Amino acid sequence: MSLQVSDLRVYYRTLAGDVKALDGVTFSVADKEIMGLAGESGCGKSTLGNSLIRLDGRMKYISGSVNLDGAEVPIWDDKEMIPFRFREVSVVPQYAMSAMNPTRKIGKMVSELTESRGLRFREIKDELDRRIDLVGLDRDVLKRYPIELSGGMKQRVVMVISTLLDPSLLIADEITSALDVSTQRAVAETLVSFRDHGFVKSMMVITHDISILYQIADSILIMYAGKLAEKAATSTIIEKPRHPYTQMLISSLPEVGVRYADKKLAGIPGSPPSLLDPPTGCRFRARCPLAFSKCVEEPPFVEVDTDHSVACWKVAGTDA
Amino acid sequence: MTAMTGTASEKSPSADDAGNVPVPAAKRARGEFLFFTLRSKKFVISVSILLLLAIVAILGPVVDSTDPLAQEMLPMRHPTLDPGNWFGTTYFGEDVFAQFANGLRASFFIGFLGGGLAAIIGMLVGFLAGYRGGWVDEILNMITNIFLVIPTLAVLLVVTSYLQARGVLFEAIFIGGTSWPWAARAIRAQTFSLRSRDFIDLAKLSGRPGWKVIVFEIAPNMSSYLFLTYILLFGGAILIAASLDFIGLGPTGGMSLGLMMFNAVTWAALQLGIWWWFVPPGVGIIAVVGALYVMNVGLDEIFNPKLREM
Amino acid sequence: MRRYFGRKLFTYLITFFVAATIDWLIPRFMPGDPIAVLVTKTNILSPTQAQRMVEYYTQLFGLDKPMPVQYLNFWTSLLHGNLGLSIYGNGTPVIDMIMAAVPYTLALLVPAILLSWWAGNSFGALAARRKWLDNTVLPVGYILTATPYMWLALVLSFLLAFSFRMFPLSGGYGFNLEPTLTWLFFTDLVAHWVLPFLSLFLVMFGGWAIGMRNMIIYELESDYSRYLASLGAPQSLIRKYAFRNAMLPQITGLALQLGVIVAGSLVTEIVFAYPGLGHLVFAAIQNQDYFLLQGIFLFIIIGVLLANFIVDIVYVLVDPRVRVAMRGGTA
Amino acid sequence: MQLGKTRVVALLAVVAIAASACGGSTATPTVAAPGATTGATPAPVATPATTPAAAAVNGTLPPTDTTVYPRAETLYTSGKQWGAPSTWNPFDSNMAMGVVGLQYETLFLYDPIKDAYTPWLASGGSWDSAKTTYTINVRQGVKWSDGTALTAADVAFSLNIYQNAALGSNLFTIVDKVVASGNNVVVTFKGTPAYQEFSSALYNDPIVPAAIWTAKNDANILKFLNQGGVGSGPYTYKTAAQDRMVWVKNPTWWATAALSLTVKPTYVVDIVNSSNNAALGELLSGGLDLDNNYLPGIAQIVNGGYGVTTYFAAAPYMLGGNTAWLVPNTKKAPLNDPAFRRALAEAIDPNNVVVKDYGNIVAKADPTGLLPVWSKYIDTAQVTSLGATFDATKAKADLAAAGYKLGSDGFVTNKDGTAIKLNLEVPDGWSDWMEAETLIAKDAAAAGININPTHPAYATVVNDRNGTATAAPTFDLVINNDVQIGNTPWVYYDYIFRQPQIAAGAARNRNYEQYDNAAAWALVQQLDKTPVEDTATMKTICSQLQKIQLTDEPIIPLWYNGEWSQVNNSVWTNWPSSTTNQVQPATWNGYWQMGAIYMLTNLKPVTKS
Repeated sequence: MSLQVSDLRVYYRTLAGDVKALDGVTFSVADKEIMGLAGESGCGKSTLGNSLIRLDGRMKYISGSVNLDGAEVPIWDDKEMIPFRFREVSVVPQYAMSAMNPTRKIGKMVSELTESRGLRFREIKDELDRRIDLVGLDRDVLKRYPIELSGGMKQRVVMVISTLLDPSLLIADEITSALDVSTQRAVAETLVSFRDHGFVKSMMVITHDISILYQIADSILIMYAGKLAEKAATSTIIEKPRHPYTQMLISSLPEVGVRYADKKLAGIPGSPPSLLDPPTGCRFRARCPLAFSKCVEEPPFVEVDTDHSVACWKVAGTDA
Repeated sequence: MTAMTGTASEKSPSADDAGNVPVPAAKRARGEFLFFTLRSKKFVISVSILLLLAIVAILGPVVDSTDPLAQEMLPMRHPTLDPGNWFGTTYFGEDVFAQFANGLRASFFIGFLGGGLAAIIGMLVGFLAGYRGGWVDEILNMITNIFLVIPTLAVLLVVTSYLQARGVLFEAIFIGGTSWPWAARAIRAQTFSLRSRDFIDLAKLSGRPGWKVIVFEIAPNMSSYLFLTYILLFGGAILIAASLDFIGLGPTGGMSLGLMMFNAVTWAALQLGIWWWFVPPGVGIIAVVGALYVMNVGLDEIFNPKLREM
Repeated sequence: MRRYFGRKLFTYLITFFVAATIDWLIPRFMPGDPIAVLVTKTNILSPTQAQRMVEYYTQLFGLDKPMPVQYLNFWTSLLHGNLGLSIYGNGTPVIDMIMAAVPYTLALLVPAILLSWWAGNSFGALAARRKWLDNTVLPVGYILTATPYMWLALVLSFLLAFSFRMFPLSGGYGFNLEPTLTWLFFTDLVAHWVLPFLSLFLVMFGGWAIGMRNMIIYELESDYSRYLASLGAPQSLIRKYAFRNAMLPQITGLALQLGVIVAGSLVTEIVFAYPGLGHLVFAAIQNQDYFLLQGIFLFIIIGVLLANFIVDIVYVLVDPRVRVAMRGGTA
Repeated sequence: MQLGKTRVVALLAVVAIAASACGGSTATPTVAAPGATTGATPAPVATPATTPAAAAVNGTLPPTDTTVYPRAETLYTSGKQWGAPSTWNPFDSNMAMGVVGLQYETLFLYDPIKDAYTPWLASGGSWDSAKTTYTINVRQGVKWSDGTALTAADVAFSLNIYQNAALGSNLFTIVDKVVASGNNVVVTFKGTPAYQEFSSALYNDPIVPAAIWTAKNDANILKFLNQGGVGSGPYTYKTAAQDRMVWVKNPTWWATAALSLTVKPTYVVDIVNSSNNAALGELLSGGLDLDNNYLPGIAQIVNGGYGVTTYFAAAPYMLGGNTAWLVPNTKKAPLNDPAFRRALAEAIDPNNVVVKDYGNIVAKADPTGLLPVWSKYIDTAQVTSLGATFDATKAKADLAAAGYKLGSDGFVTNKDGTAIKLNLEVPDGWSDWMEAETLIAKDAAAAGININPTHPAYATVVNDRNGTATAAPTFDLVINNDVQIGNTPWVYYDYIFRQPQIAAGAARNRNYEQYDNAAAWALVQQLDKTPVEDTATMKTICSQLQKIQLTDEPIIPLWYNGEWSQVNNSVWTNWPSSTTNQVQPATWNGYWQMGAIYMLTNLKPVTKS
């Protein structure tokens, strides 16, 4: 068991009040597992990704624990987190295009970064070069400035940098959304190869784009309105999803390869509830065709099958 | 104004979405904007200072209607509470408060008009240079440079020597006509970066004439930025006016804060201990310009959530 | 690279040409006859003598020649570093008068600009996102940058020089001294330099500090800062990058502000009767010596252009993006 | 390390000036101060050398050290130099402060207060019985500062030098020959001598060493700057810079032996005029001993216990230095009408200017405009009967009587009914006059005369007043005070009535109002040819001239512009004053030989215990 998240609550401080963006999620990611994390924008998936590595100024840790390789990850304490970042947990941000200091040569930046983490750049250099080769880039990109690189190149460089210290967990946040289809494929494959080379133990791929997950993810975790809806092996989620939301989500994809899931979701009547004061009980019930009286109670996220958990009374009920 | 321009010239304070906060966008925008406008200490304080001064500038001359140049009172009178003498009197027995109120009026006027004119010229040049690029850009750049290096004082000397009397209006126009270059450069840079955005290309492809693209696509997209620029020009104009007045090139006949300062110095207010003649204009200018600059940053933070202190 | 500077140089030359021509027109555009002014000022008793003076000065200043000739002479003599003759210095070469004044102005401006820029930027960077510093440095900065140069100068001179006698009131060095390479003279020189320097420094300092503070906040919120933070980079590194990048616009800001700054030094010198260019401009205006004015302004134009050019070069050196763009352009 | 950087820049800057300033310093070899100096100097933030503290420091220096002038031995003046001292040529009217008076001297002094001529470089002078030739007895034992003797030849040469056309003097339009004979110089004239003009030459024309100037006496004589030249006076050139002119005492000055006169200050430092703020500050803080600038508010300061005094302890505080006239353009309607000018004169109340503008540091002018020093030439009876005095109602009445009807706007119109709007021009920036013109306009308006106060650039005023080669003068009204105090009222009448009109243009400096009156001009010439001792005749002629002036009002006297002079008593005392020693308190050109030199010999150092 590489990553274990239990009952994690992280809220957003806004002027209107606390937005319960992440309201008690519990799941785990196994070694070597690439877990996809999908859902409409605003469902809290990015919040989840961020909170595992760095809570920004507006995020507030409420409760829950994160356990990585048996060690407690103190996500609530920015200072305590520092040793984990980069080494244990790392991220490929959605803004990869602009993630590098425009006025520093890439190599220089990496060396300054690693040195600042108490490492000797010289000792890492060769590995860095090897990985640059691996992602199919010319080694002298390190002697270049970010603006000299194309979007795809930047993307790949950032991936190399983020994984340079072989972190246990890599969070890839919307990394493909800004790219064209062919580059997407390349990037996706790179991720897999990173896992296969053991640069990263396990991975969380956050995306709108289920088709990408279909290509690379071992399992998919569907989130809705700050809570978990369903988690199962990729094939299971695609072929026989159990949660009504997931079903609508998947069925709304005419065929695999369609880009933005949430675009299609216009088809689902209604919109997600405001997370300022979310309704009690199942948060999907307002839009759920199957909703019934029980749904006013909070549905538990229960394993309905091996490695298949769902939060829905109907599903739980039928099996019970 | 010095490096204040640095702020405006380089970064576009265009609002960006504050992370994936699941609150309906429209509501968030409206709500937070208003909320922040009222919550931003910088904005509220500066605006209230400006309002207060504006009230003095507008109502002052009405309440205390004495002609600022009338030498009807006891000369060099200390400020007292009795009406008409709140700020004391000058060496000539002129009512300092009347001068201050009218001077403030003039300064606001100069800032408003001079700053406005500069902003307009700056936009015309900046938009055109940034949008058209090429040789248009080159030429406009050169003109901008020329205006940057010519000691405008020289030009002013020539012009004034032809005018029998020069009013506040003239001063405002002159300042407006000479203080636009940095704004032009800043706006040019902004336009340049906007020009390459998809929606602009779209507009272009849709065959709209250049000026329409500028007016309906580019300008709105940097409206907040333009406004901030205007604020800086507003304050700058007031300071420039003060310097001109101080070397005796200010308005003749009229009254302005700079002119008050100039007179106070010419007639040895400091050495004669008539501090109440010398202090108000200086403090007045500092208050107006300072408040404007603070407002500038306050608004910037409102337009651009990232900048807010959390 | 070469082509880039080539083009810049070219535009600068044209700018200079136009500016200089406008400058040349100043005395010619002035209403009235400078000679008449000069002769009237000396108020000579006998008309015959006045007549002689008129003739003498007319040929001395070469005003008897037709305009185009005067214009050509202007350029030819300019190339020989000759800015013509001063009217109120009756016949002293303008260049001499300027050269006597320039060191004072430079001694005020150069340190004032560099130090205020350096100090302002450092303070601004320090203050950014640091609550209490931000709440102290910032208001002070705003007040300073909103203060008219001469007002601050007057307050300083009244308090520190007139009331408390800590510094001399006016002049470039004690009126009881002659320039010598002695410690006494040197310290006296410094004593006279302090207040004018301070009034310039303080106002500019405020501006830079605020500018930097605002710029650096933009940078600290930028993506690369966030990325570094999520990779656990220490604040020191992040701030270092932010500072470096925030510096660039400040450099441009410096170039854009030179004109304003020069104007500021002029009024400051007037307040302290500091024998620099500002003082000279003042005297020239008082004496309607438009030839001297023309010379001084020409000098200022050259100075500002030069400074701008230097800033351009510096910018290329510090901002890789420009360099890259240039390589792209030249390749 | 950062701080280090800071200091370095600062120091470099200062070194830069130091170097350049040294480079700029002329004449004197820059002697490094003895070690004692270095020891005695205060910390980097030096107290200004002009404060007592620093003065003490400097006082410790041996007086031989040329680089520091001990405060107690130095006189600081300001007011004459409007720009850097640029020429020391005594024949150039732009000469530096003191060139004639401190360095070069004249044959006589003239004291306007006592109306007396004092032999100076001349030991005496006399007319022959026929009053057609004048003999100057050249004082013996006078040495030039280079040690050679001052001879009759020098005097003759110095007067003959005015034949040089480059100087454009009109001395030789009245003088025929100047010849040295023995220790005397004999001057013969063309026809009846113009006594008045000649006598002003006697105390105005400098005497220079022929040995040096013969070579210079050509068309380029004015191009000779004569820095550090050889003179006979109490001071010699020490140094000059952009902002100062420094004179040092001439130890071998002849007058010490001959007249037992000694100038007290070892150094005279004249500071180029700067902003009022700086000047007043220096004066009040004792950095400046004598200031000959117009300083606003001086009355308050004199009474404010700052140790600053003026010639008179009370109003008008200042001696009258010249008369400020309102000059009408008598070639333009309605100003070409004496009746109108008369009404104008009656409409204006100079007291307003005196009190409101100047705070009583000037005095209202006599209707004749003659300065107080010439009061004896004023026919007071005639003035009371004819003189125009302020009386708005009378002005109104006179206008009506003269046929100027009131327009609907309350202003009188021309006889042809057209509106009257007179532009009054004073140069922009002349703050006191700008105040004055507004007050004048107010008064005039009260009497129904529409005056529009304007202040264009100085050059424009000159242009409008003088006209140009192509255009006649265009002004309506200007204020002017060109003619200074002098040895004879003739200068004033020459200024008013000069004929023939000087061609419009730069050289025009007389009769700005363009008033043509042959009779008056004849009288002026007659006055010129009246011996200065013959005051009786002078009076009668003046009386006749005044009659014309008072009835025709070609030019309207307003107030006596002050001989601005304010002094600080903290270092030097016994300044000129109406009570103790009545001598001219000004450092301007021409005032030294009007007795201001006595100011320096009468000064007493304040002995600090």
